[in-house]
Amino acid sequence: MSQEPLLKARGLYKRYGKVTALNNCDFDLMPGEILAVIGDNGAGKSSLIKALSGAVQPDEGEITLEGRRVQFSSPLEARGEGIECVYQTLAMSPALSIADNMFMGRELRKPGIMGKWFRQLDRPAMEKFAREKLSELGLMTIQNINQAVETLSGGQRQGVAVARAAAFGSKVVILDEPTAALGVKESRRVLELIRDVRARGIPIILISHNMPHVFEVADRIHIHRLGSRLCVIRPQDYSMSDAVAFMTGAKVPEAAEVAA
Amino acid sequence: MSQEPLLKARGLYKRYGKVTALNNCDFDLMPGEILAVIGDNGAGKSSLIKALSGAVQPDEGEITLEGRRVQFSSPLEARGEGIECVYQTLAMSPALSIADNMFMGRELRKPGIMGKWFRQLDRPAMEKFAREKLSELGLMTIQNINQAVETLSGGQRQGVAVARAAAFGSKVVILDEPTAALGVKESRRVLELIRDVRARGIPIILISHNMPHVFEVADRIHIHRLGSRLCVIRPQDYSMSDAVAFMTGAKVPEAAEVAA
Amino acid sequence: DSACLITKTDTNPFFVKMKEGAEAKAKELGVELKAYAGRIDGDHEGQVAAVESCIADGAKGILITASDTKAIVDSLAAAREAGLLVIALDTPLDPIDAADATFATDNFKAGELIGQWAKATMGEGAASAKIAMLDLGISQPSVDVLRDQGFLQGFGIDLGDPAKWGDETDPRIIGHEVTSGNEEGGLKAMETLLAKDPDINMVYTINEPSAAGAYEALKAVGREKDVLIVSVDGGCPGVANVKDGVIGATSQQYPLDMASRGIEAIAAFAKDGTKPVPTEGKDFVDTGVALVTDKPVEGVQSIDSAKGAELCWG
Amino acid sequence: MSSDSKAATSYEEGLTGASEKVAEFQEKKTALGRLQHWLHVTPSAVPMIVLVAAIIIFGWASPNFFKAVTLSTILQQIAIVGILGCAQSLVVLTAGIDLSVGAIAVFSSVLMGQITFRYGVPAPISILLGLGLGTLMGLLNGVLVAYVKLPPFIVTLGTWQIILSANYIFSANETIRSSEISEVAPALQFWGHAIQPGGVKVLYAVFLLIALVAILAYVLRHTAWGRHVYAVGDDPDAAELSGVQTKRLLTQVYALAGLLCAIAGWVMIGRFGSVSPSASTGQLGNIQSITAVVIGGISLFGGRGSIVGMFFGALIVGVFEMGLKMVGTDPQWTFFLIGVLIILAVAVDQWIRKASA
Amino acid sequence: MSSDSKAATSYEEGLTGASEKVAEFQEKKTALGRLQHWLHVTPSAVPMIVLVAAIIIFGWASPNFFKAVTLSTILQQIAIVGILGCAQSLVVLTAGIDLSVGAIAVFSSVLMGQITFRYGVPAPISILLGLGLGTLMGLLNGVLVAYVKLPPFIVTLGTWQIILSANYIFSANETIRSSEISEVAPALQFWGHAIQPGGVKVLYAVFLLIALVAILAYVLRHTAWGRHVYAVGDDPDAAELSGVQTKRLLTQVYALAGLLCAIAGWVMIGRFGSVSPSASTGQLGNIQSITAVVIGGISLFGGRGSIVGMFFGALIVGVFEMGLKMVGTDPQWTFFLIGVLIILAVAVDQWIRKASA
Ligand SMILES: Nc1ncnc2c1ncn2[C@@H]1O[C@H](COP(=O)(O)OP(=O)(O)OP(=O)(O)O)[C@@H](O)[C@H]1O
Ligand SMILES: Nc1ncnc2c1ncn2[C@@H]1O[C@H](COP(=O)(O)OP(=O)(O)OP(=O)(O)O)[C@@H](O)[C@H]1O
Ligand SMILES: [Mg+2]
Ligand SMILES: [Mg+2]
Repeated sequence: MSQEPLLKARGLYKRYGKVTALNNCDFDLMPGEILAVIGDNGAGKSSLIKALSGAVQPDEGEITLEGRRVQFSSPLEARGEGIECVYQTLAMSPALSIADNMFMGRELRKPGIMGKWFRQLDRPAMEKFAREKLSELGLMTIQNINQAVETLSGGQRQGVAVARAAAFGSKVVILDEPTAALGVKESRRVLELIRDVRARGIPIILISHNMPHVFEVADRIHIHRLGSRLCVIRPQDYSMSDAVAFMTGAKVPEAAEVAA
Repeated sequence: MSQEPLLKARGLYKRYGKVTALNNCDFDLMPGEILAVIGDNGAGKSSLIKALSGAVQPDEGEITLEGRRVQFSSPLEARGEGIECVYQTLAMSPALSIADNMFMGRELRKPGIMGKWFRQLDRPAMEKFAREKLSELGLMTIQNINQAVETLSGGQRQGVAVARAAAFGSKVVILDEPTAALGVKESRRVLELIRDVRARGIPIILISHNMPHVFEVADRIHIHRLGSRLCVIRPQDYSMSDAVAFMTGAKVPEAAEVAA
Repeated sequence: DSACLITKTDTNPFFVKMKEGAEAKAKELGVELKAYAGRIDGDHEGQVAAVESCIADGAKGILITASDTKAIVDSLAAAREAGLLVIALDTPLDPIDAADATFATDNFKAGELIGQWAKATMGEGAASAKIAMLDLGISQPSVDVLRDQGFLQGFGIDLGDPAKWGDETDPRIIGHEVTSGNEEGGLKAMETLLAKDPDINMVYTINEPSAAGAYEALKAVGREKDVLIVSVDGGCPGVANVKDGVIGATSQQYPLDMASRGIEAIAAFAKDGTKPVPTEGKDFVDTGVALVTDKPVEGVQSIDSAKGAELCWG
Repeated sequence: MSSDSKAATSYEEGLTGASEKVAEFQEKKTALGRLQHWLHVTPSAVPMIVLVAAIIIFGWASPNFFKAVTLSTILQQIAIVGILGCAQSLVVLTAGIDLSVGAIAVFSSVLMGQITFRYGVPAPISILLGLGLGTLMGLLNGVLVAYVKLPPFIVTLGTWQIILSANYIFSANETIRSSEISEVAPALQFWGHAIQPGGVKVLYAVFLLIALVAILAYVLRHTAWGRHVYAVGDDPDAAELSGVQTKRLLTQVYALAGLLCAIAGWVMIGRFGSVSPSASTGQLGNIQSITAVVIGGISLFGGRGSIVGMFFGALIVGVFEMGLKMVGTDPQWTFFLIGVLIILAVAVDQWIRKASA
Repeated sequence: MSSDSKAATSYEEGLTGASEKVAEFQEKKTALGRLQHWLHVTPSAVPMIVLVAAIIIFGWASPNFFKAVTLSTILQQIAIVGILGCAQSLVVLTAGIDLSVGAIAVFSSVLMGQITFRYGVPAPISILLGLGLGTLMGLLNGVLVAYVKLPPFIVTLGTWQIILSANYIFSANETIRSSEISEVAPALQFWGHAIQPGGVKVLYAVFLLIALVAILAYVLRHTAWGRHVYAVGDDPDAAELSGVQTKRLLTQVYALAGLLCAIAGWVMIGRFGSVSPSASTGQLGNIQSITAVVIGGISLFGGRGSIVGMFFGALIVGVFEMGLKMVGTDPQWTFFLIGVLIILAVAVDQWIRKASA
């Protein structure tokens, strides 16, 4: 490809005591694409995207966004650059309501004096918005939008996190196993949502263990193995079996097979 | 079927404030079978198995194990009856090591005086056992068996929980979405493990959103909708599409279709 | 040469002045002074640790106001064994000969004086007085008990067990409350006792700060004029309060004097081993106590607030 | 070769026509059920019930208790603990704890007094300086907790000692007498004034406390900042990941707590008349405010509870103390019974919550 | 019709021949890296380093500090706080806190003394009774925490007051003199005896402390019960779900803490000679032991830290206090500096941990 990557990483290392989570890892995300990242459990996928989104600082290596060298010291900085991320651990405040969580850090205030001077929150507006986004995802079993997040089922929680990222991401949306806990219907909606987001011109990084889904939506697939990028393939060039064989070490890709 | 169910529930109710998680729910597990439970997110699957394993107490309804009426006031009591459960939230102590977690509550002691009088733990034995069980599951990326559980990747953690339940369950093994965070290879191992457990004559309750896997291993499928059992089907009688249609409310099963 | 001063706390102005007196004298005589204090009132362990530190540090003598007069005896015996001169200040030890010398006022006597004064001032009314007792703390340290029981003795009330307060049965006592010896505690205790019986007309207080607190509470309900407050200590703010009519009478003590005489004694001991001798007819060196009031009564010796202000500390 | 991916997900066609209704179940509508639900969603209700029960019992046991003057005395006795409790509540909601509240209050009052009397600064300016310096002490706590990432307990254990001894050192243990203050700098005693509707005195300080509780309740419930306080207390990592500026927020919370403590210090001057560095609030203010906070149902693990609950918690303690003394319990037994009642109050609270869960 | 399920998972045939090796990476082997790793896996190392640094600094600042007698004095001064710290460590590891430790210690010592002197019971039996009653007080805490499910802070805040006032009431504020005890019941003073190798007195109490620390370190590290303590502190729900009898364990922990406090009470008699109900350990023991625990690197959120760290924590405080006194610091300045040093010690600890993470 002749285009410059939107988000690029070179030579990332991340060590936790004895454990090496990232081992000279490279990464490229092209503008407007859906890039899937696949790999065994513990291969270092989450560590990679945490490094990209500022949640951890890599020991070595550099990251560039739109050609500029960036160094995020917190997820908030990454968010300021328009990188929105759904972490595997979801990052929700259990005791707060769904609406509170969706708008955390970008709350809506009442119009007029109450909002401006007394900084009062516009709860009805936030609740309405939250309900809409959840309905878009097909999460119809949530009975009460003011429920505390801790009372949601695992899947419902994941749905809320995905809805939040999709609603607010502006430059890059990163999803770490967004459908892991979701049901058939809800997973399907997430895939549709991912396509919608790309249609808005925003590239997406999707980590998933669900091969059929990955092959269905991804433009390119980054295969991660033992802490670094093994190869990048295009779903139309390889079968799912090949991809699985690569990531588990059953087959070794030829150098030429790597999609630039 | 003429057999008596091993584990049976009738008319379970569980309400959380405004939310009704179980709504007159029935349940049957036959000896030696793999029973899958499927349903939308928030349908009440986890609530059901929590009620069965003593983690929550239902508001109404009765549960019988091997024909005896039982009322578990804690998971420990259920475990005492041989019911081993992997919860969706995993139930691990994050700061403790993998081996510590696997043997929590049934630690091995050193042979001889050190074990008997000084109650010293037999760490090497526990570590060896833990490593074996993880290898059986194919979790080869765990580099250090003394790692704290909090430092494991999401999938590695899930693998540890499944390995624990499979190793110790004696009467019923309950798995709540055991493969949700697992990779292709690891999921496949879990399915094999489930078959191994059944081969030991122990029935299994498997909650999963992965239809192909459910249809591959289940003997019967309990379809859960809106807090109660909608129907029970046999995978050879229905297609996956039908099952999906039932659980999302797209189709309504005829009364006769319910497998007793 | 070095000397140690160990006080009960170093937050009470009484002990602060004691320290100042000791420091001034030590400087004059060229003695190095190290000051130690308990953490809170009644901090016995802190004092034991301080004694041990003094021994380890090779001091020549210890001046101590003991928090627990019985319990400290062992540690001080060890100090004397190690060749230190031990002088009890303000509070005699139990037994008193556990120290080489004692420079003290008699706290029971101090209480007795204000009791007698109060009784004489009230005259007829003393028989039907309603008395509020504002004490120090629920652990009842020895000064607390001595002053309280001295007051009751002077007022002519049966003490019950003189080793503790609170067991008296006389109906004139409306109640005992604890104050921690400061304004805040005095105020709260007074408010509470007033809620219990709004007709209180006589207030005993453990020290002058708590008396000031009690006065605020009385002022708040407009009764500051018709209630008699007595106290112990004789600090300058307290004497000023006697002058202003806040406190009716207070028993004045002389901590500066005790401390500087203590330092002198240690200096002398370091020089040639002489030990101080007790006051004639007593087993300790009495540094005296005087009743300060502007309304003297028959039969109780007293000085007026102007004289008190000359002698006051802090 | 993505044709096999099509096949792999073909079963999803079963989705066509899936129900789009939001799930709904009928609710129980019994009176008891509603009460339980109300108790559950109104965390401050339980301490309120305990409070009312306590008032009734003491009113029955002691004839003097039910007089307006007794009740106003209780209110004025809790004014300072209540304001410290506001500060403590904010900190505890972020899963912290502030042992230095009492020390900051006392030191601030000493600063206000000494700046006026020692350096001859006009009282209003000394008050502002005192409030500012109190805020700075809180800020120090905040910086150590948020940026140096030390546990709040140990930070404030340290600053408690530091501030309290600085207080003694700076003041040279000198008390400023009430009469001097009312002559020279009556502004220092502002909160000690009272209105007297129908002969019952109610201190300005009491109104201040009620106003502070109301304002903070609004802020915590209805502004983004308030929601962030809860989020940080709930799960700081999650809050950080989802876009709260955790460090800045924590610093603000501790600084605000410092300001509230300094206000409490100002109120102390009004209430006690004099300025004394050895006020027991310095030693006991932290335990007293934590007691109010916990009896009021705020979780020490952060993120749960309301400031109105704290207010009732402070009142419960005040009512117990006053009530026990009025029925004539001796101080040692009062201390004993308050211990018992602290445990009982929280046990009842816990029990009602469980019943309603 | 499960043939479509076959098709749906056909891609899994790619698994054949998957690698079966456990992943391994080369490790950094630099000296610094190893040191960091060692610090990281040895949580008690950091307080030890702080301790050694403190000793060196004070030894340099004060000529008398580096004498054997000074060091043995420090050890005997921390004996009681150290034993209370053992009790506190256990409780804190379960994510609890015990404010009643000092009160239990003092009341137990009073019980031992009064049972001997007031009721004429032989000393060894009174000691057993005292230990038993101390355990019961701890048990009360445990039952309230584990079964009534009240927050530990509030439970022990309550029992602290209850036990302390019971202590004053029961003892009638009477001190039992050292000379009486050594005549009638020398067993009470057992821990006050000393061996004198080379003229330096080392109290039995010091050996007891070291033995208790060693035993508890073994129990926590090498027995199932110890691992359960950590698990409960880490995540009580998870521990319960994975088969720990959480309630029983918590009760045992608090009861054992009570026993340790009662032992501390016995040691107090030996150390101070006399039995005094107003010993300030009753008031300050909790804060002192918590300080030792936290400086020793045990997390107040439970589940992390070691009892050996607590021991070093207690020593650090002892060394600071003694050192500051010996260089002639005035008491308020000593408190001030100890406040500063508490914060510094923990900051250094935190910093090293971060560097090595
Ligand atoms: N905080 C940590 N401390 C120590 N080791 C860690 C930490 N976080 C991750 N690791 C280790 O780093 C490796 C990579 O973890 P990571 O979470 O990136 O894997 P992953 O590819 O996302 O796996 P999964 O698919 O299971 O989520 C794992 O071996 C894990 O044990
Ligand atoms: N502790 C709780 N308090 C309030 N509501 C709860 C609680 N636990 C579960 N619920 C609600 O009960 C319903 C059923 O939840 P449950 O966890 O059983 O669903 P599930 O079928 O397991 O879903 P998933 O597939 O997403 O795990 C959900 O609507 C959830 O919000
Ligand atoms: Mg991951
Ligand atoms: Mg579930």
